[in-house]
Amino acid sequence: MEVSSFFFYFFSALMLTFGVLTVTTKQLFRSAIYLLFTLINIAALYFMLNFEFIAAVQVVVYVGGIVVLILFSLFLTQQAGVHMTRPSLQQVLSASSISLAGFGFVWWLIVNADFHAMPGEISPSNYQVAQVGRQMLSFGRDGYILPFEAVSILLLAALVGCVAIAYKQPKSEL
Amino acid sequence: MDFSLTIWILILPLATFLITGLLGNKFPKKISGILGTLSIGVAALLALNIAYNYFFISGKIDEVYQTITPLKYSWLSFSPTLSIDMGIILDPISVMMLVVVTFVSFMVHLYSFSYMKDEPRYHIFFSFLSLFSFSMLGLVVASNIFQMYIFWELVGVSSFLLIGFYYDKPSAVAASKKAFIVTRFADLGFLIGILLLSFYSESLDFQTIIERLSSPDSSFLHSATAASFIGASAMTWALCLIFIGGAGKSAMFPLHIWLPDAMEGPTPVSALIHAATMVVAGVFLVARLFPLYHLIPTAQHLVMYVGAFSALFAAVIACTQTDIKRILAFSTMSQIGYMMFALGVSGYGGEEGLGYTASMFHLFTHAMFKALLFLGAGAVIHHVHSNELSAMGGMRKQMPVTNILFLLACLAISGVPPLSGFFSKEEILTAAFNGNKMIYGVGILTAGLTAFYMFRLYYSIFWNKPQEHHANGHHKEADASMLIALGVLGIGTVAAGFIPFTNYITSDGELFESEFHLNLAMIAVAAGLLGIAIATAFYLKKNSRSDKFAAATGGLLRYARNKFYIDEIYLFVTKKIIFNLLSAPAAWIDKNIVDRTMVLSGEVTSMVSDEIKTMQSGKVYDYVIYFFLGVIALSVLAVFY
Amino acid sequence: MNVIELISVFAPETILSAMLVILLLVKIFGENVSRNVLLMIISFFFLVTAVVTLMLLPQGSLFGGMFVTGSFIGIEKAILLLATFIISLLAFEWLSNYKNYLEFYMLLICILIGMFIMISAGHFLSFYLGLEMATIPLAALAAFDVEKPKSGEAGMKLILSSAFSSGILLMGISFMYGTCGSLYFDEVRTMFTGNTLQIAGFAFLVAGFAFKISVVPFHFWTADVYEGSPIAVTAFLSVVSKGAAVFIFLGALYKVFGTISGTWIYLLAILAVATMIIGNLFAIRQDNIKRFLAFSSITQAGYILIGIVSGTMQGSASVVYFILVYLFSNLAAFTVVAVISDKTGKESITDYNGLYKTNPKLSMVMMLALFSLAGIPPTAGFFGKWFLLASGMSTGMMALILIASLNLVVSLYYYLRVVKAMFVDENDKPIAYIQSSSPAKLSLIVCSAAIVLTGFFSFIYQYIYSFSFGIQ
Amino acid sequence: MEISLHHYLFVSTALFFIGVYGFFTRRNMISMLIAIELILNSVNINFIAFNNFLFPQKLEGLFFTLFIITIAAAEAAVAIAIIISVYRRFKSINAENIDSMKF
Amino acid sequence: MNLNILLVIPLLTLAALFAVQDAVKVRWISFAGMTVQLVASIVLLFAYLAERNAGITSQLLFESSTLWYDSWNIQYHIGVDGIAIAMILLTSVVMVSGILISWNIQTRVKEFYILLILLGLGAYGFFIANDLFTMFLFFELAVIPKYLLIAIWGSGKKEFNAMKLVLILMFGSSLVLAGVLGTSYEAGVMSGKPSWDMIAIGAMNIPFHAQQILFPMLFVGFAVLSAMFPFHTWAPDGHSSAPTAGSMFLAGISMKLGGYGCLRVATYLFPEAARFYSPYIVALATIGIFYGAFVTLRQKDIKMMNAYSSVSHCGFVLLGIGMLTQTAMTGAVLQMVSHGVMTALFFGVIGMVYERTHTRMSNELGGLLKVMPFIGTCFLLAGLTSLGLPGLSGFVAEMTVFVGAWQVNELFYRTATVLACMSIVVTAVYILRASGFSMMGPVKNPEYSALPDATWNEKLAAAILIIPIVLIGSAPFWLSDMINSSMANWMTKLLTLAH
Repeated sequence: MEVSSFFFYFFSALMLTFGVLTVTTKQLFRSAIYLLFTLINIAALYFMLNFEFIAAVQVVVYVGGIVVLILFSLFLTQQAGVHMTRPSLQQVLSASSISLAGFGFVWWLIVNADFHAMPGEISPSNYQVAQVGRQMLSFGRDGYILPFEAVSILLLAALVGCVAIAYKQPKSEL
Repeated sequence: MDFSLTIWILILPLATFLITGLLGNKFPKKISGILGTLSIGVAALLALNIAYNYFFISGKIDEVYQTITPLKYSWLSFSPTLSIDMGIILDPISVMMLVVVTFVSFMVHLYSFSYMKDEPRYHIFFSFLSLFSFSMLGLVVASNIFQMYIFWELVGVSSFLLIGFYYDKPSAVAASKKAFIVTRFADLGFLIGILLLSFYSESLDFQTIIERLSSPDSSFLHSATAASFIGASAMTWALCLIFIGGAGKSAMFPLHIWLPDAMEGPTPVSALIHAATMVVAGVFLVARLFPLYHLIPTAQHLVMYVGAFSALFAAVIACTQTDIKRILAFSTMSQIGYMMFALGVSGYGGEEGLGYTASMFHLFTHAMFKALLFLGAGAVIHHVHSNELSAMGGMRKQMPVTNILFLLACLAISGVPPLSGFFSKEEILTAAFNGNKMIYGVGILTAGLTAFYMFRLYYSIFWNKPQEHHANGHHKEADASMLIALGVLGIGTVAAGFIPFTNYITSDGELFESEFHLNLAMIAVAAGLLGIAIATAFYLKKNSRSDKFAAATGGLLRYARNKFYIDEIYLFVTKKIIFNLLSAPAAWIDKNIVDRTMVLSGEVTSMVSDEIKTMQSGKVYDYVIYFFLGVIALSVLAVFY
Repeated sequence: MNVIELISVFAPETILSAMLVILLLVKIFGENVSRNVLLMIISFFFLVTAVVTLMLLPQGSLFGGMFVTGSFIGIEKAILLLATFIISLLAFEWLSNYKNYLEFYMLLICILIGMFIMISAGHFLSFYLGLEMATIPLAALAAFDVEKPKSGEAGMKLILSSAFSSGILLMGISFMYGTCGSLYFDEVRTMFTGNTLQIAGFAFLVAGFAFKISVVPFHFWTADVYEGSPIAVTAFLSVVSKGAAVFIFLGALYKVFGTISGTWIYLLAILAVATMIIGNLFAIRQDNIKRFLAFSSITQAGYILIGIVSGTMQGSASVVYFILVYLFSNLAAFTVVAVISDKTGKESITDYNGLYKTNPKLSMVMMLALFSLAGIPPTAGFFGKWFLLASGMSTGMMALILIASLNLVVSLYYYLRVVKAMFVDENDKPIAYIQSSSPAKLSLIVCSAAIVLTGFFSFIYQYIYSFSFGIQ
Repeated sequence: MEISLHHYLFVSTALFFIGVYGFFTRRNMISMLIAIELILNSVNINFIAFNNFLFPQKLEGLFFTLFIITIAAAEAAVAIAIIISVYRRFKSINAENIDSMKF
Repeated sequence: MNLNILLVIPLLTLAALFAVQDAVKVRWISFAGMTVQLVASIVLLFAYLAERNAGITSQLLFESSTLWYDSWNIQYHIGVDGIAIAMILLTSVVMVSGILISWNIQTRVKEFYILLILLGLGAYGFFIANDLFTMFLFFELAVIPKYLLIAIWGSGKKEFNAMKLVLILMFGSSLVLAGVLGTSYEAGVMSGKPSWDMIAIGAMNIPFHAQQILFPMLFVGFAVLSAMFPFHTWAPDGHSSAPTAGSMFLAGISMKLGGYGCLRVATYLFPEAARFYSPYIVALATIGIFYGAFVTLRQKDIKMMNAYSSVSHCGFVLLGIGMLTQTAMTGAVLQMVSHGVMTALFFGVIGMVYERTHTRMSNELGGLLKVMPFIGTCFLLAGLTSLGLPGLSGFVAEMTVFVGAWQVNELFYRTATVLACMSIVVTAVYILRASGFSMMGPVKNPEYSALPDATWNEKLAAAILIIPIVLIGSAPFWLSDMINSSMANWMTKLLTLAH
C-alpha cells in the first residue's frame, strides 16, 4: 500500500467515524467537537489532493468560524451540558434505512456513471493561490467577480439580518 | 257558397272566450251571458246554413258527397313531409257534427243563462263554455290528425275547467282531476298512434293518411303492415292505440271511471260536454278513420267488443244507481257503446256500411234526447237542490212541462216509435244483426235494460211518492229561457228520427236507401216495452217489489251498485303501485343514493383532507424526511422512466 | 469592458445595490429622516426601478457568461419589482410602527439582487449564489417579527429546510459538474448526454427548484412559514420568491435541460398533479387566512407546472403572464389581510364573518382577488389559468388537463368559503370599520384594476409572448 | 491500489448520508445545523475530487467549494441568530417542541 | 345590427347601478336597462328575419370578429342564428320578469340586482359567442354569481345548497374547460394552429378517436347544467333555496345554457361521436324524464315539485338532442324556450305565493284561487303549460320532440320515446295534484283569506312571461321555422351521417 493510499484510508476512516459520532453522540457539546474533527480530516483530504488553499480555508472558516459559532450558540442557549434524548428505535431504524437506501441508490448511480476526464496539468499549489486570486477578480470567462461581489452583499445581509433578529432590544425601544 | 265562412263558426266562440274571460268582470255579468249565447246562436245559424249548402246545394258531385277543405294554414312544420296544418275539412260527418255541437251548445247557453244566474263567476262560466264550444268545433272540422289531437286536448281541458267550476268543493276538484288524468292517459295512446300512423304514411293530413294507407297496393300500407311488434303489425298497433284515445274520451270500459264523477260539474255542462258532444268525440274519431279501421279486423273487433261490453256494463250499473245525474251518465256511456259497436260491426261502402251510418245517426239523435234529459234533470235538481232520487218523487204536478219533455226523452231513449231513438237504434240493431249475432243479442238486452232504468228514473222523479215533499206545492217550473231550451230540444227529440240519414252520411260518401226491417224493429221495441213494464211495476207507486228483486239477485246487485269496484281497482293501482311502488322509491333513491353520492364525494374529500393532515405535523424534521423521500422518488422515476 | 455597457446591462442590479448602500448610510447617519417619507420614497423607488427595467430591457452577457440577461428576463425582473412595490405599499402600515424598517428593506433589496442574479444566471455558481441570497435573508425576514414566537418558528423552519434543500441541490450540481466538466449553462447544455448520474443530478436540482416553488412533496415548509411570517414577508414569499424561482426554473429547463425534455415533462406532470391535489386537500380545512393562502399558492404552483410542462413559447409566456396575474390577485388578498391584521390582529377566516356589512370595499376587493385566484371570469386569473392549461394541452396529455380542471372545482370550494364568510355569514361582533392607510388603498386600487382589466388587454400577453422562448 | 475518484466519491456519499441520518434523528436544532454542515462538506469533497481527478485544467470545483464554505458560514450565522431568537420565545431549541403551527 | 349592444346595455346598467345607492333608483334603473335590452332583442329578431328574408343564408348573421389574443388565435367572434335569437329573447323576457318579481327585496337591493344582471350578461355573451374562449368566459360568468344570490337572499339550507349547486355546476364547467382545450388542441393538430372558432373547427374533420374522448366531456359538462341524470341533484335543492328571481334565472336561462352548449358545441363539433354516443344520451335523458317525473310526484313542496319537474322537462331537451334528427333537435330548442318561460312563470308565481303565505307546502295551502284570482290563474296557466296543453308553448315543444324522436325507427329509440310520452301523463298528475291542493278546494287557513292579490309589478312580470307562452303556443310557426332552418344550417354534417 502506498503512503498516500494509507493516508487516504486513514483520514477517511477517521472522518467517517467522527462523522458518525457527530450525529450519534448524546451530548451536544461533544457533537460539536466531533464535527470539528471531521472537518479537520476533510481538510486533510484536501491537502492530499493538493488543494492546500481550500484546506486552509476549510480550517480557517469552518473550524475557526462556524464551529466556534456553533459552540457559542450552545452556550448562549444553555445546551452545553445537556444530554439529548436518544432517538427511539423506530426513528433510528427508519432514518437509517432511508439513509442507507439513499446511499445505495446514489452509489449505484456513481458506479454506473461514466466520467469523462479532461486531462491536464494539476497546477502547482504555489501557483494555484495566485491564480485563484486573479480569477476571483476577473471579468472574463472563468472570472468570479460577480459571485465575489454578490457574496459580499449576502454577507452584509446576513450581518444585518442577524443583528435585527438576535439583537435583544431593551423593552423601552419596542 | 263559400265554405271558408266556416272559420267564423270557430272564431265567434273563441272571441267570446277571450272577451268574457279577460274583460268579463269589467261589465255587468248578464252581458257575458248575452254575448256568449248570441255568438253561439249566430254560429249555430251559420252551421245550419253551411249544412244546408253542403247537403243540398254544393256538396254533392255525382251523387257522392265530397270532402272539401276550404281553409288550410301551415301551423307548425316538423319536417318537409310532416306538419301540423290548421285547416277545416267539410264532409258529411263533420258538417253534421257542426250542427249538433252548435245547436246543443246554443241550447245549453240559453239554458244556463238563467240556470247559472246566481253564480258570482258567471262570466267565467260562459267564457269556459265558449272555450269548450270553440275546441269542440275545432275538433270536428280538423283536417289534420294533429290538429284533432290539439283540439282533443283543448276539449279535455275545458271539460276539466268546467267540471271543476265549483273549485272550492273538494269533490269537484277531485272529479275534474280524475277526468283530466284518465283522458290524458288515454290520449297517450292517441298520441303514439298518431306518431305511428304519421311515420308510415309520412303525413299528418287525414285525407293523405287515409289515401295512402287504405289503398291495398300502396307501398305505405305495405310497410305499415309489414313492420310488427309483439305479434301485431304497426298498423294494428296504431289503430288500437288511437282507439284507446277515443275510448278514453268516450268513457268506454275500462276508461269510463271519470264520467260518473264528472257529474260534479254544473248540469248544463254535463248536458253539453258529458252527454251530447265531447264524449262522442271518440266515436267521431273512429268514424273519421273508419276506412283504416275497416282494413284491420283486429282493430275493428276491438272497437266492437269494447263498445258492446260497455253498453251492457253501463246499463247494468245504471239500473242500480240512485244519483240522478250518475244514472244519466251511465246511460250516456251505454248509448256511446251502441255507437261504438255499430262502427265495429259495420262494413265499408254502400249498404255494407249501414253500421257506420247508424252510429252517426244515433250520435245525432242521442245528442238531442240526452241533452234534453240532462237539462230536464237540471231543472229538477235546481228545484229540489239534490241529486238523490230519494229526495224526489211526485213532481209531475209541480213541473208539468218538464215532466212531459222528460217523458218524451225517456221514450226516445227506450226506442219507442216514432221518437228519434227508435229509428237510430233500430238501424244499429239491424247492422248488428247483419254483422254479429252475439253483439245483436247484447244490443237487445241493453235496450231492455235501458228502458228499465230510464223509467225507473222517470217514475222515481215524477211519480212514486205523493206530493208531500215540497209542502208549498205551487208550480215551481223553470225559467223561460230554460224552458225554451228544453222545448227546442224536445222538438229535436221527436223530429230527428225522421231524417233519412243514409241519404246524407255513409261510410264512403255514396248514398243509399235504408230498408226498414219490421221483424227486427218489433223485437227491439218489445224489449224496450218489457223494460218499461217492469219499471212501471216496480216504481210507479212506492212498493217493495224492487227490494225483493234486489234480494233475489243477491251479490250481483251489490257489485253493480258499487260499479263493479272499477274505481277501487284504479285507486289501488295509482295509490299503491304508482305512488308507493314507483314514486316513493324513486324519491328515496334520489335523496339517498343519487344526491347522497354527490354530497358524499364532497364529504370524502374533506375526510381525506382530515386524514392526511398529520403529514403537516409542524415538525421540521418530518418535513425534511418527506422532502428527502420525494427527492429519492423523483430521481428514481427520472432514472428509470 | 465598457463601463456604460456594463451598467446598462446590469442596470436593475446596479440601482438596487446603490439603494442598498444609501439605506445603509441612512441607517447609520440619518437618524432624523421622516420615517413615512422615507418609506414612501423606498416604495416608489421599486416602481421606478421596475419602469426603468421595463424601458431598458437590457440585453447581453456579462462576466464571461456568468450573467446573461435578455428582454424576457427583463420583463420578469420588472414583474418582481412591481410586486415588491405593491408589497412595500401593503407593508407601509406595519413598517411605520416597526423599529427595524430599514433593515427590512435592506434585506429585501439584497434578496431582490440575489433573485436577479439567479434569474440571469449563466453559471451554476451565480445561480446557487443568487438562490442563497434569496433564501438566507428571507429566513431572517420570516423571523423578523421578534415579538411573535410564530415568526421565529417560521424563520427556523425556513432556514433549516432550505439548508437541507440546498444541500440536495448542491449534490445535484456536483453531479452535473462531475459529468459535464463545466458549470456554465451553455457548456452543460452541450455536454448533457443523459446518463443516469446526470439525470439523477438533474432530479436533485429539480427538487431544489421545487422547494422554492412549493411543489408537493417539497412544500411542507410553506404553510408554516407563511402563517408565522409577518404579512409583508408572506406576501413576498408567495409572490416574489415563488415567481423568481419559477422564472429560473423555466429558463433552466428550457435552455439548459431542453435536450432531456422527454424526461422532465412527465416528471413535472406527476408533480403538478400531486401538487394540485395535495394543495387543495389541505386548503379546504384551513382556518387561518395566511395558512389558507399558503395552500392556495401551493395549488397555484401546480398549475404553473402545467404551463412549464408544455415546453413551448406559449408555455413560457403563459407562465410569466400567470405570475403577473397571480401577483395582483394574491397581493390584493394579502393587502386586505394586512389591513385587517394591522388594525385588529385577526387572521382567521371565521373572524371575517360579516365583513361585508362593515367593510364592503375590502370585502369586494378580497372577493375579486379570490375569484381571480380561483380562475373565475372575467378576472385576470381566468385568462392566466386558461393560457396555462391551454399550453399544457399542447403536450396532448388530456388526463393532466382534466385533473387540473377538476381541481379547479375543489379550489373554488375553499375560495367560496372565504367569500361566504365575508358576505353570507352572520357575526355578532364583526370587525369594525377600518380606515385603511393611503398606501394600502393605492395597493388595493392598483390590484383591483389590474385584476379586472389585465385579461381584456391582450397586448400584455402578446408583449410577453413576443419575447418568450420554447425548449431550445 | 491507486486512490481513484470513486474512493473519494464513496467517502463523500457516505458523509452525505451520515449528515442526512443525523438530520433525521436529531431533534436539537443546533444538532440539525451540524448535520447540515456535514452534508455541505460532503458536497465540497465531491467538487474538489471532480476538479482534481477529471477537470484539473480549470478551477471551477475549487471556486464552488470556496463559495459554498462562505455561504455555509452566512447560513449558519443566520440560522444561529434565528435559533437564539426562537430560544428566547420558546425557552427550548428542541424542534419537537416548536410546532405551534401545524396541519 | 351590432350585437355588442346586447352586452353594452347590461354593462351600462351595471355601471349605473354601481353609481347609485337608493333602492328605488336601483330598481328602476335595472328595470329600465333590462327593458331596453328586451326591446333590443325584439329588434334583433326582426332584423334577423329581415336579413333571412332578403336571402342571406350564411350560418351566422351580424357576425363580427376581432382578433383578441393572436398568438392563441383567440378571437372575439360573435354572431347569431335563429337558435341564438330564440335564446336571447328568452333571456330578455326572463330577466325583465325576474327584475319585476324581485321588486320587494329589502336587503342589499343593489347587490342583488347587480348579481342578477351579471348573470344575464353572462347568458347574453354565451349565446352570441362563437369562439370557444369567449363562450366559456361568459359561460362561467353565468354560474358563479348564483352562489351569492342563493346564499345571501335564499331560504332554508341556503348556504349548503348554494355550495352544492355551484360545485356541481362547476364540475360540469370543468369538464367543458378540459373539453374545449382538447378541442382546440385537436384543431391545432389538424390545422397547425390552435383554433377556437366553432365554425372553423366544425369544418375540420377531427378524427373519430379524438371525438370519442372530447364529446363526452363537452356534452356531460354542459348537460350537468341542464340537470342531466345523475347530475341533477343540484337542481331541486338549489331551486328550493334560491330567491325567486334566482330560481327563475336558474331554471329559465341557466339550464338552457347547458342545452345550448350540448347542441351547439358538443354535437355540432363532433357529429360522428354524437352519433356514437346517441344511445347513451337517449338512455340518460329518458331516465331523467321518467324518473324525474316520478320523483316529482312525491314532492309536497311546490317549489321542489317545480324543480324536479324541470329535471324531467329538461330531459326532453337532451332527448331531442340525443335523437339527432333535425326535427327532434328543433324540438329540443323549442323546449328550451318553452320551458324557460314556463318555469320562470311557475317559479315567479310560487314566489308570490310564498311571499304571502310563507309556506310552500301544498297541503298547507289551499283555495288560493279564490283569494288571489290573478296569482291562482297564473299558477294554473303555468301548470297547464307544463303539462303540455295545446295553445300554450309546452305542447309545441314536446310534440316536436316526439315527432322528431319517432323518426328514428329503432326499437330502443322508440321505447325511449314512448316512455317520454308517458311522462306527460305523470306530469298531468303532479301538476293537477299540486294545483288541486294549493289553488283549489276550500281555503284551509283562515289567515289566508285576507291575503292581497298580485301587485302591479307582479302582474306585469307574469304578463311578460305569459305573452310568449301564448304566442308560441298559438302560433309556433315563426319560432319553429326560424329554429328549424338554422338547425338545418348547422347540422348539415350531422344529418348526412346515417342513423
